[in-house]
Amino acid sequence: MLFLLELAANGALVGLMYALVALGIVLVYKSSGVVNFAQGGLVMLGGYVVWALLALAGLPLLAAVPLALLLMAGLGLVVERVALRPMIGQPLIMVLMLTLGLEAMLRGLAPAVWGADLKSLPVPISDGPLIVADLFLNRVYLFGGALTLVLFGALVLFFRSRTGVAMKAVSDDHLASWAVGISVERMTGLSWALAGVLAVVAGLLWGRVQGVDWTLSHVLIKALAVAILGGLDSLEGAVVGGLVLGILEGVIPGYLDPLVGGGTREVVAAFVIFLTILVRPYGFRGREVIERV
Amino acid sequence: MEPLLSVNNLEVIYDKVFLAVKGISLEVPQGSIVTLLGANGAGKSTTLKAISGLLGPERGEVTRGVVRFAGRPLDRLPSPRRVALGIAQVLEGRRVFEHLTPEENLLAASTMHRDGAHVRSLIDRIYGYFPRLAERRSTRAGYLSGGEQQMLAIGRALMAEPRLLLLDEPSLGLAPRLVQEIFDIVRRINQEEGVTILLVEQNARAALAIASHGYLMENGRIVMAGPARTLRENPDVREFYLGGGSRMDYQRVKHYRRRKRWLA
Amino acid sequence: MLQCQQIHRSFGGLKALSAVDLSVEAGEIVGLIGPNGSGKTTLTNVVTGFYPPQEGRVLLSGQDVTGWRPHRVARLGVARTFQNLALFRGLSALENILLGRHVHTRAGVLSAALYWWWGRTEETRQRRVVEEVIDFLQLEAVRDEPVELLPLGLQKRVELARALAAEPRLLILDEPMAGMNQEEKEYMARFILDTREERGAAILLIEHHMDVVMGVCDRVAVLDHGVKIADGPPPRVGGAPAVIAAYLGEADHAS
Amino acid sequence: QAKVVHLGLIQDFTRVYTFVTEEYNQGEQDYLELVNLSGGVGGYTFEALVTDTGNEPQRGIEAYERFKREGALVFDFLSTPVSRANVPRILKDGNVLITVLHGRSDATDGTTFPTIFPIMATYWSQATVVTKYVLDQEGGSLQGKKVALVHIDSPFGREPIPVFETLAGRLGFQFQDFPYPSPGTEQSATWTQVRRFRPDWVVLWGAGGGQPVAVREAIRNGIRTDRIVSVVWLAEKDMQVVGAQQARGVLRFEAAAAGTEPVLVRDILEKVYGAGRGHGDRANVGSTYYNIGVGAMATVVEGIRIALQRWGEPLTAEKIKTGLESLQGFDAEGLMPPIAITSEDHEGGGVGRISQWDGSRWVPRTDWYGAYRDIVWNLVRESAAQFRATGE
Amino acid sequence: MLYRQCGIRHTTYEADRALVVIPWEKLLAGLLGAAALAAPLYLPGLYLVGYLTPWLLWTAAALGLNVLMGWAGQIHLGYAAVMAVGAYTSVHLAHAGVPFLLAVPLAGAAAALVGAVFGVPALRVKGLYLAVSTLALQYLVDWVIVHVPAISGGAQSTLTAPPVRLLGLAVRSDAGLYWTALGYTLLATLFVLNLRRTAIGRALMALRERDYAAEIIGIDVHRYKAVAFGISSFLGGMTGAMLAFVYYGAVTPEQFALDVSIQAVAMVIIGGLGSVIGSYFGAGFVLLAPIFIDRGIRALAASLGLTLYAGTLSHLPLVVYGGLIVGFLLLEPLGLAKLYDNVRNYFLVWPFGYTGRSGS
Ligand SMILES: Nc1ncnc2c1ncn2[C@@H]1O[C@H](COP(=O)(O)OP(=O)(O)OP(=O)(O)O)[C@@H](O)[C@H]1O
Ligand SMILES: Nc1ncnc2c1ncn2[C@@H]1O[C@H](COP(=O)(O)OP(=O)(O)OP(=O)(O)O)[C@@H](O)[C@H]1O
Ligand SMILES: [Mg+2]
Ligand SMILES: [Mg+2]
Repeated sequence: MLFLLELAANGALVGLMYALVALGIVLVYKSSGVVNFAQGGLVMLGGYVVWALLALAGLPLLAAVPLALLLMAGLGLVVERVALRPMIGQPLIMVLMLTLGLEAMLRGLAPAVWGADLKSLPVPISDGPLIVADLFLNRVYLFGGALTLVLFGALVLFFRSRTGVAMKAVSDDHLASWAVGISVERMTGLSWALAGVLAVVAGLLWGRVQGVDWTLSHVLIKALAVAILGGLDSLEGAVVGGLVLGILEGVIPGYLDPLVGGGTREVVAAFVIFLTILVRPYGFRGREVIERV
Repeated sequence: MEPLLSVNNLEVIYDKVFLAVKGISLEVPQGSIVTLLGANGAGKSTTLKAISGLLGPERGEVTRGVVRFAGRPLDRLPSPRRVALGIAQVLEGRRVFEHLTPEENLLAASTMHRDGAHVRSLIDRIYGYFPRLAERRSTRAGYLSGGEQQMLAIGRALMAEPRLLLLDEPSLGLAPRLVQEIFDIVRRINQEEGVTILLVEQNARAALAIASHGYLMENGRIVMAGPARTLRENPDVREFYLGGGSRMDYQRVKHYRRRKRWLA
Repeated sequence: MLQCQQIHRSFGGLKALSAVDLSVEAGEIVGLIGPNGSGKTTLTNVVTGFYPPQEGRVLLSGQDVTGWRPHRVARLGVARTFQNLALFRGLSALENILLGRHVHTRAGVLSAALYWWWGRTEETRQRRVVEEVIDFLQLEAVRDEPVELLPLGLQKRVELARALAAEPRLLILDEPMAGMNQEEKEYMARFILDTREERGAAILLIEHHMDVVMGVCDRVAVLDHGVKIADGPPPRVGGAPAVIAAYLGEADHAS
Repeated sequence: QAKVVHLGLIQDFTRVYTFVTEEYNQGEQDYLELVNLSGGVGGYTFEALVTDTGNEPQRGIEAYERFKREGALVFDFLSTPVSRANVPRILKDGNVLITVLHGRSDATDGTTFPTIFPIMATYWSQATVVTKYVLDQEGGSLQGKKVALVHIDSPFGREPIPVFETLAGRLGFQFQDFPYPSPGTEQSATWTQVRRFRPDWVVLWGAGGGQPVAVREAIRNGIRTDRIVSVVWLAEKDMQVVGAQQARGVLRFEAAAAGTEPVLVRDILEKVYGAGRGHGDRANVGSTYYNIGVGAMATVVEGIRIALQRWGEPLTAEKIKTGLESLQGFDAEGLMPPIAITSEDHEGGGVGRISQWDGSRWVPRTDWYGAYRDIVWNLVRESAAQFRATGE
Repeated sequence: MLYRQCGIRHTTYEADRALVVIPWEKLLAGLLGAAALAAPLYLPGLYLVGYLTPWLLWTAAALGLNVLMGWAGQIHLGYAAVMAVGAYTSVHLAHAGVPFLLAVPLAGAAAALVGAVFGVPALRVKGLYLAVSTLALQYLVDWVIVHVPAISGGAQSTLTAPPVRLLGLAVRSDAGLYWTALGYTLLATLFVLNLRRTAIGRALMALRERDYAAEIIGIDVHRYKAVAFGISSFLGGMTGAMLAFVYYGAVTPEQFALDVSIQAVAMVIIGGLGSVIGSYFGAGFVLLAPIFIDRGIRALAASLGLTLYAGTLSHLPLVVYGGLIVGFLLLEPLGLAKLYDNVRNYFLVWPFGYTGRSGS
């Protein structure tokens, strides 16, 4: 029982860490209908930027992080201006491809500039186990999970504001948004800037877990699964999806692996997603397509 | 006095190859209702989009001509800026934000205003014009009926407090009673708020009834223009646009009548 | 031909259709009118199997088709056009119309692979039929245009052609004249009448243009809030006070 | 006309092997530079033809075909997928392929894979060396002890399992494997299971970003650092990520000495970097993976030296192969274990040692040794036979 | 006036449906065909093995995926898994004594079966949600291959493919293998072109555009989605087999990993969704651009006398490659095929700037 609880608890925390990346994807999707395949690259870059500010520029953590947030938000704006604005109104799958191209660029750029070797992020969170009611918890994940929830709350509030509503409108219909005076460009830029901000937070935490190198961008695959499981345009969905995926990935292999000789985690998780989507075609909380005949 | 809107020798090309609007000119005086009529594919919607700056996403481009609004040429001004100047377009086919509620639709269209209280009072004023919207303010707009969506689309455009309202086929697909309602409201908006209106309509009868001036478009060109009354009485217009109303005998319409064209 | 008996259909809490009866006889043109959101389109969706009714039955030529999937209903000779146009973008007008022949086409991967020996004759056979429809609706000039570039009126005509290509016995037209001017309406009306005369199809016509409905229909049914409030010859229905109140409005009726 | 030996260093700089390639390749090139600076070998100088494959087999094939036509006789892909994809071509063309610490472990069998040379201890051999160390630490008996293999769930991670299983039977310890999914950056669930198993020893079998995560998780889950032994892929940078002090005591398999003390490395620093002709960041010189690269190239160059000495010009792949098969006790001046490559044994004895992290560097804990060769050779013969059976 | 569409009159429906109607393009196609056929006579072997053969085979794979993604509009992130099924099936069959020419279509059939099963979610979900469920296929197949040594070929996870045998002759030379690939890809292309102009191709596109309308005009959407998955998996499986035999000479799991699936999707999208010629462009770009960019940058650095370290030199091409993808899409958001089409259109209407509708 304790075993189960511990698997579930740690799984849930890891799931929230995935959700942190997934929130960036949801954010961009919600406000422009684009699935951002470059979010993994942004997370990696976020990690690199924090590292560079700490290790190369010698800034203290409390200065490095806000500066990194600013820089990455700026990068989000630049990406919108240079790459996405000209693509407004083009087929979404092409924009998706464009973000894949962007991902390749980022994945090449950061190691080319700062070197491909593994870098360590000195974030002062202790590695010692945190034992709560006999459960071994990971402090970094705990911290990450809490941060995810805070950011989630902030985003929910943001989307209630007028700007937030306008952002949602943009994802529904670009042309109509323009027609009523919404600057699609500015909204998209804002969403990418926010995605950049989230990427710094995710890069910081994931970088603390595994060190900073290009493999940080791998977190995309999981985050994408989480985002889709939750429903691509739902913030709650991302959080719920992260929790569900994290817990399943923690618990199921714990019991199945010893039986079949291991490695069930990815497959089982994939299958659960597969089944969930069969039952709920738009994920847990995704909005359905309104199709009037 | 200079008209609020003047279009001069406008030419629009789609997809770099297809010439949809071939050098048209028109004027909309301050405070008036002007209607633009024409067959399907004549280029009416294209003209409106050129005025409101919405051609870009459709791969269209203004290649020649000037659009002047309130005395200034619009050139390549992006559409949100045009909305801020006071040009609002109600798109053909309504295109409400389906996943938002009517209330959110209106809120989303208020980004040009700073003052939240002012936005609130605008929304209330729109609910005043369209009480039905107030009733359904929290269902998803995608599930509204056609008429309600059209009301929402017009209301949404009014959020910008426009000086010029471009209406693209507001009666499309609406039941006769609603058509009357919508046209009544359009007339009220024009009279009570002093909003100038450029109206594209297939229901020529209704359009010419409320408009002071009309233009007739065919194949990307303006082929006839004049005061609404003159157009109403023109025999060609009567035959091709106004028809016989309910007195028309469709059983007896000639087989495969050749279409009359003002321009070959 | 078509009989709908006591159809109920609701979406969530919303009753879109309640106890609706409707019949269309062979060779008849029946008009279906009603305010926006009264359930007209939903009824056609029920007939074609798109939204199976929650209660009630749909009979086609005596055959009970309730709950059938749409493609099977189509094989019984039901074709329709759509209120919001449902052409296949990216395909030419010709290909769209050829798709209308799908129910009569034997399509196989193998026959396509062996096009020169096998697929070609089938394609040509279908093409002949389609060209007749193209002739009938005067679409020669736009045959090879991608449909999304056509003006709305022509798109509607292509959609009609696609429906006619299936050689339907029952044709359902959902607002075929929306967004058309007088001249175009007259064309469309003529096509509708000719379809019945030359092709012998029964027609269910949904329209908001009352002049056309009154002019071409043999019978008119009126829905309001999912309930049928009138059914009968056009003049009688057009004069019914309930219909005027719910649908027509005073002024238009007067004009 | 200048006589040049071309070597195709067709490696993965940008994907899975990124963590090792940059330093490894730098070591290889620096060593070649060192040889060139001292006048080359038998009148020949060396030129590396370098390209990135991104770990994509088809890019590896293209580069192989290209460099082959540019005259390269020796190839190094440093990527299991790319090596595997090229094996049929290499064998057909008769060119020499070195598969240092990657590739097919059964290429040890020189009769089946005549021109493929693992040179250093394969994963199978590493498993035996590790187990021997554990056995010695436990005073010669593993009866009733528990050994956990925590590995990435890929062919590489699963490769040592048969060795450990056989050894568990022979030595009487309890063995269980705990896979974590690639890329290995998230392993928490796996470690909860490991903790439940209460292992006496934990063997880590991963690479790249997964390794520091594994070490950290092991420590967090209460495993003593000197009971954690890793496969060869654990380097200085990984320990920095874990926390240099925190990781003190962690053990790993070592295929070549780390640090700048070995003669060759000192020479490189002095001559190559002294002359400003280094092929990378000077700070990398002497790192684990750098030195492995130096060792690999030193072995190849030595093979070529023998080939030229004994059979003269012109240099052919066939001669290089035989040259390599004549290496006896070659240790790259103390950088590597003494290896003995024969026409049967292309691995050179499967020798390595265990070293320990002392908080700032890796300190050898044992001498070079090989162990349980019978087990390794059984696996090699079985697998090679399978290859021959399906080969044609 | 070779490059003109107007003035061409068709007198039969067959002629109207011909694959190539413009005389100049007929000539061009013929010339290209001849050049491709004669390539081994004038191109060095490197070009055959290093570039042309993989390009052709990957084009066939892209074509197969294009049937599904471009026409039927279903995103598939597990295409490499389908190819893996084909590759492993064919190699195992060949080891069991089945001749090459039979093993390849059988591999296609096996892949079609697996692929069609994984098309099942497509009956309910669309778009990215579908993409994720196809991703499950990728994970599952990868897992099975890695965990079942009987499939992957023992501890080393490699299976050597026997040599290609055509009509009893072993094909070993670079040229022979190239011709085999060429023949296969041409057949695949013709097959796809024929599908496109018959009822199946139209039906698939119909369900891409509006599945409800397709259903209502009598297309059994469920069945045709399965058909789409089946056809595309069939081509994918056969191509996987061809890659194993003609190109790699061996199969290993990494040859068909998730990355490869993503590359296949990139080929289709960058080339141009639904375009046959786009598949050629897309496969060429995704496959060859990284190689040539890498070579180019190294050559450039060398000629400028820059001493960049190997790591940096290897990461810069990635930046350029990503930048090219972004750049191409910004230049022409509908893909390389559309770019080609723009040029072609320019010539078609030349010397006039624009047209009205071509019929008018
Ligand atoms: N995005 C586009 N790309 C290419 N051609 C287009 C595009 N949009 C419209 N057209 C073409 O431009 C011409 C004018 O279209 P427009 O929509 O302005 O006509 P309209 O007068 O509004 O007709 P309707 O009554 O159908 O609304 C038509 O022939 C149409 O096919
Ligand atoms: N898929 C659906 N989900 C939820 N509600 C729906 C759905 N389809 C239709 N409705 C609702 O059912 C009612 C009837 O709609 P229907 O489309 O049949 O009206 P209609 O008579 O065709 O109107 P119009 O003249 O505007 O086309 C409407 O209130 C509509 O909102
Ligand atoms: Mg229009
Ligand atoms: Mg309707």
